[in-house]
Amino acid sequence: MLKFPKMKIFDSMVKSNSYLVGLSMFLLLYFIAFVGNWFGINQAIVESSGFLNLLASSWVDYLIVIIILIPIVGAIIELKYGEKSVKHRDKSVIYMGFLTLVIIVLMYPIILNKTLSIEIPQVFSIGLTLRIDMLGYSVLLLSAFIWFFVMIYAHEYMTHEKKTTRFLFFLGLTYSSVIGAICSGDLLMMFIFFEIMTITSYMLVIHGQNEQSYKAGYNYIIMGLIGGFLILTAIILLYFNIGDLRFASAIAKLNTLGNLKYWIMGLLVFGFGIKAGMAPVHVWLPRAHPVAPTPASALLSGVMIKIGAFGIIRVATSYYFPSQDSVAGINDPLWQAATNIGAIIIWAGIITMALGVFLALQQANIKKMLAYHSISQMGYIITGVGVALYLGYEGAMGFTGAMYHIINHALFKSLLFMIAGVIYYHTKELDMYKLGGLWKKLPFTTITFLIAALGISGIPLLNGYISKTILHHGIVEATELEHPIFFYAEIIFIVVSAGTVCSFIKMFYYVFLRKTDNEYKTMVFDYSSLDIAMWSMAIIIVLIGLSPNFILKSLILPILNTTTYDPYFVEHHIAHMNVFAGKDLLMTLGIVGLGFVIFILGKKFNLFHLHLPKWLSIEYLFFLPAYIIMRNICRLMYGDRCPMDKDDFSKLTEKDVEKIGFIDRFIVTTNVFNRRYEQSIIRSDAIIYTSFLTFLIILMLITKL
Amino acid sequence: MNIEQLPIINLLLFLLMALVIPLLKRKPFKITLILGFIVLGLVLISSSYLLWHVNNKGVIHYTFGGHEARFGIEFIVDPFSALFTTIIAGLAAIIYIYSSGDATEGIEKTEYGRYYVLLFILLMSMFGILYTNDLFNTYVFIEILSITTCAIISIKRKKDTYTSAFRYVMMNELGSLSYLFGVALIYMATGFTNITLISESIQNAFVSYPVNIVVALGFMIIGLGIKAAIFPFHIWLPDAHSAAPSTSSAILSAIVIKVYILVLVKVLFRVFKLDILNEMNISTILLVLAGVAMIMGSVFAIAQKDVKRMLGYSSVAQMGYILLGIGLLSFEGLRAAFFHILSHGLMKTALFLSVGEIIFYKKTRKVNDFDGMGFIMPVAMGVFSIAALGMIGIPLTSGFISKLNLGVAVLDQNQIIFLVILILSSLLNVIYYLPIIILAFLKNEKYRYRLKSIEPTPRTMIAPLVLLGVLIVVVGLFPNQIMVFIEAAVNSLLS
Amino acid sequence: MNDIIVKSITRIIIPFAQVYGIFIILNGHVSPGGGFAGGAIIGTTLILYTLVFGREKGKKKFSHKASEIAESGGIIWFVTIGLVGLVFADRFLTNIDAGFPEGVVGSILSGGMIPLLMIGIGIKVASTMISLFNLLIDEGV
Amino acid sequence: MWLDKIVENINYIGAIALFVIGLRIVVTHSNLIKRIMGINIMGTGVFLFFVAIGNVTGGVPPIINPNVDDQLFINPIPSVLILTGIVVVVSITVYSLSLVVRIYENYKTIDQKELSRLISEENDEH
Repeated sequence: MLKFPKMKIFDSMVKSNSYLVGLSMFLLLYFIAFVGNWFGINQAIVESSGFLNLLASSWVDYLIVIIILIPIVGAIIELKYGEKSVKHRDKSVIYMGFLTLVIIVLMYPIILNKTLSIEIPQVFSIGLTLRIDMLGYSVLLLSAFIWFFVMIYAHEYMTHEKKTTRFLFFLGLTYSSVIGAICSGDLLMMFIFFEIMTITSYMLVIHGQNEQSYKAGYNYIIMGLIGGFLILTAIILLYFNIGDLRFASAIAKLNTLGNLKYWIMGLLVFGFGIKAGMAPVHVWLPRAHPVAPTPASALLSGVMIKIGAFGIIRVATSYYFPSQDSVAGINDPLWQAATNIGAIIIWAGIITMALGVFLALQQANIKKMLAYHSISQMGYIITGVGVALYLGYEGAMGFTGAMYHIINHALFKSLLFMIAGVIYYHTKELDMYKLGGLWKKLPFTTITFLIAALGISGIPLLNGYISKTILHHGIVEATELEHPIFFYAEIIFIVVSAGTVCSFIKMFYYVFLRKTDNEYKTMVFDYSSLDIAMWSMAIIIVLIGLSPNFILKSLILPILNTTTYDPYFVEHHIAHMNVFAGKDLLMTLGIVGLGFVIFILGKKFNLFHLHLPKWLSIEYLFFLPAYIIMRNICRLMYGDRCPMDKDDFSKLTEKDVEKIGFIDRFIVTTNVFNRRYEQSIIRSDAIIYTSFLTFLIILMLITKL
Repeated sequence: MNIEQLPIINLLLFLLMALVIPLLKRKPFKITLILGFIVLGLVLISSSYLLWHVNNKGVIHYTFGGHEARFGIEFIVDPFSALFTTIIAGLAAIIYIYSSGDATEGIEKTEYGRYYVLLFILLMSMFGILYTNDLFNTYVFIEILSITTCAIISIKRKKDTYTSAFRYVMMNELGSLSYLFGVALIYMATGFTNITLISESIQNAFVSYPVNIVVALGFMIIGLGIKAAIFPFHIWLPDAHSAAPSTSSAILSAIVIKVYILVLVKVLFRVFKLDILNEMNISTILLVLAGVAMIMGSVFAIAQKDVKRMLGYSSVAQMGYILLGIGLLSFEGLRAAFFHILSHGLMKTALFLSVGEIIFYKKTRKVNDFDGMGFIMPVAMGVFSIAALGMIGIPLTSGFISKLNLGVAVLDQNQIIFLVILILSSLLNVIYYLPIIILAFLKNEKYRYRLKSIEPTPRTMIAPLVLLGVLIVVVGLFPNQIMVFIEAAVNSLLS
Repeated sequence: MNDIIVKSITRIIIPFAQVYGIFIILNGHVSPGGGFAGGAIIGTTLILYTLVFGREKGKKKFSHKASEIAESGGIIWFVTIGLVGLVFADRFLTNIDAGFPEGVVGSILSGGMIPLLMIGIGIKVASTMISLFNLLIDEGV
Repeated sequence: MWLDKIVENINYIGAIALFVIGLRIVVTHSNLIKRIMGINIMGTGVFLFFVAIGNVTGGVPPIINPNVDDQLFINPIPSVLILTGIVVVVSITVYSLSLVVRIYENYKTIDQKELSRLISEENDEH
């Protein structure tokens, strides 16, 4: 029989934090009541004259600006208090987060009736738009809840870290840019907030300020900026060809562009995909997460990578979808582009989820494992987006699945990261093979872990099950309606789900259940802000799992009504969906069984310590060919005297190639290049002049005569 | 006296200021500084008034001594020259304020007077180049500019400045002679050196003496290419710009090389006109040069250890951007190029000045020594970061608008490959600017606690830096107000 | 150059050469020549003097400061004449229209302001020649 | 026939020959003073070219002689322009020569190759 030791209240702010969380739960309750129309609360609000006046006034649009500005103001106040009082500093952050949450929850009836938008003319000579519609709102609501809980979590967690003021300041700025990216009404605005988010969240990633975090941070910011440049290229192409960057249907104009429209979409998918952790460009993610402080990794995984997926959804369903009134039906040729793009995105998603789960199984570091699971789960979401595009008019199922999974994954993944943070907070250890037996010491954490782990594994009555089932339906539809090849996608989907189950069984076993000598005797069992935040997240996960149709009804159906999907399909297959059908439950049972089998086999045959062959790593795939080509060119030019043979390169073994990374290799190459050629170019000034002059004049004379 | 006198008065003000400085040798140096500032202020006011005037009331033609343009020298103030003289005067005023804060790094006290003499002659010749409507007169001003530039480069009296100044002289003299040879060939074919008159008769000349015109064009492109540091001819630039004192590096990199490329613009669009250029397929040549410059400039910049050399190579790459816009030979291209001249002027000035402040106080030019610099000199490094982000093309800075416009212009001419090069070049910019920012603000925090004991930086050095930082952001946010003038300038070139 | 012949000849030649230089400057507008050529001749005589009698003596005759002032003064003179045109006839460097007397064609006193300009140019060129020479041989400058 | 053409254009041919000779000196010689000379010769070539354009066979200097009517003047403008050009090239020459003096004082050599070897050695030391 487990005996709870006496709980010790750790922190003086626990009380006020508990009140705040209680209030937020009350807000949640209000939200549920409003959607469910308990006691006629819905009518009472919507029909009140105050509400109608508010809707009619133009001031309501400025709510967007307010919710973007609040976190910035909070960050500035926080900076001011930073040196003086820890308590006031953290309070300012938390209260500002709470204020944002309150405003966003109360905005729900307004958004249902009216899309808020503000035009900012003149700026950037194109003009910018801010807009909140239902699609944006659902992500916004999700981010607000998670951010608020993470802020409460961060208050206590960061007491063990240095330079908390700076961390919280950049957290505030990041929050603001995330809200801005969600509220953007055109691609340029979204791009701007994306770039700000890259830079501010960079500060969160390198917070530890050691060699490892610099390396991971450098990787992160370079990848982020590359993504930014890809999006910028797409923006230039779009702006030139369409002349308007607002999120609206542009397929008619895009269709005149031939293959260029696929290039544009490819650039956008890759650009946003870098942030979303899509398969070939995910490399930053598993490096950045383990080094960042836990609140930052919870937010990175919970919110920020979702913004990448949100970007893909936003772009695909606006530019590449026909407008609601112009579409004739499923066979409309306007869907052609979306279908082609969708097929590719589905496979990108499938590869991402398979790769992610495979690599996750190999990890010992908890945070790294969770990071790879984020990649894998993003694969689910991207697959859903792909289905939503691929099926065109009938793609509502994929869309629903993707949106639902965004919400679910954000909840359980940030909870899982918080748990990893708590483990690290108490034990200063993240290697799961060194941990063990924690369930006795951290019983509440174990319970929340079980909830989150069962959620991500897709066990019925918890949230993950619903979205995975919907996504599965989507893939099945793609197989049945369009092309049988997606049958293989379905198989991979099932195997990956089993892998996820296995992975969390493994983590549960090694971290919590297993008996070890290391019992962490000195650990204090306490009750703190960390637990409050985690419990409330767990409660939301369970609530969603218990009433699967609530999210559909409150958030996703209003989105579907504004998009160009078949209303008949939406009405009959989604609005009254029953996810607890026998077939689906049976399949889940199969998946869980398969997961157990994999776990047992893996443990027996030591499959969890596989390492990918060296030649599969990114550095080898991209850099080595480039290096070999350059060296051969050099040999051709200089014969035996080739400087590359004896210069910096030869000092590096193949191991170093792996260690240094692509960018550094490039810099070394330029150094060699520079040393070899700079002085000789400078020395031959007159020769260059003469030869170019002769060459140019002869060329021009040939052209003319 | 009426408004038409303003251009010549601008020139004379600079000239007289340069002449007065040696005569004021005995007086305290402060008087010279204040006088110079008054002169710059007056010129700034008059050139911005001219800008307003030519955009609203029409172009000013000014002939010296009342002689006909055919024999005499003609000054022409149109939206093009008015715009760029204003930009030059503005940037020069900012740099002047900064340099008066006694940060003329490495110059001996006795040389201050000479430095300012050279500075004002430099400004005069640049104004002359922009105002004049005569190819030969342009040559004369170009030579004055070259000599003064060279003197400024070697003003520090150090070993290496002499060699870099010598290299500069050799290269630039080759350029000037090529340009002069081009002028001679045009004069031979048309009988004029006045640009307006040449452009009237160049079509006929192209029919009757095609070889002359073709060779002249070739010589002029190469000659001005050398002076504007287009890639294979950039040889002199990194050494020269790193040898000069920081304030003059700012002027050289941000303004002087731009003036040469503006001469190229004048030659291409005013003298030869689009018909000939299209027939000769000049566009391809310029675009290839630009593409190579954009990539190779950045590649060389990555390898530099000395921060000023790095900025010099970065200028080479940025000249490629400008040449790309010009080489498209279209309205959009020119507009983007002109905007980039402005925005690069702002950003490069900010970069050189902030680096100058760091060099002045910390006596180090190595990139690796910048760790923790953000805590020692927050303002300088802050402005450096803004400008560097602008160079990369992060939104909210003027560099972003340049890239956007260039991208649209490139697409307009269906040269999609150059969009790829543009993006690649931006990525290379990331590789060499970003580590400096990270180094300065995040590494080596042992300086962090010295934050309160910062050395007192003169306000005259801080104010221009802050102003530049603000300008970069404001221009990045509201480019439309400036675009009006730029478009007028482009129209005056293309009509 | 401690040669008595060279010194004596130089002493004799220099006045004549300088007068010749002045003659060329003043006749610039009626015969080939002018400010630049004449100034160059005068400058050469100064260089010759310095070469023959040494730098110390040369500096005594025509000091560094004097050459600096002459250089600035030459240009300022030129600009002033130009400004007269600007004030009286609305154009910089206007000649006859600004009120300069036209004179008799072919005589020294003709051509309006051109002789005046030539004088300025002559002074400037002569002093520049000698200061460039000094620049080359002085280590300190 | 072609001889006539050469004689007619002898000025231009000479000018271009000077230009090429100068360029050759600049390209092939590493002595700094020789390179300056090369630049000077190039400049002379360009000036000769310019002046040759203004030349009129049998013309006289364009100064009005009140006693004679109907004189055939040569075109004065190229000459005037070139006068300016000569001044410019002279000053550039002087300037670069003074630089050579300084370089010699500091490095004790005026050979380009030697110089760049010295400089790169110096850079390696740092």
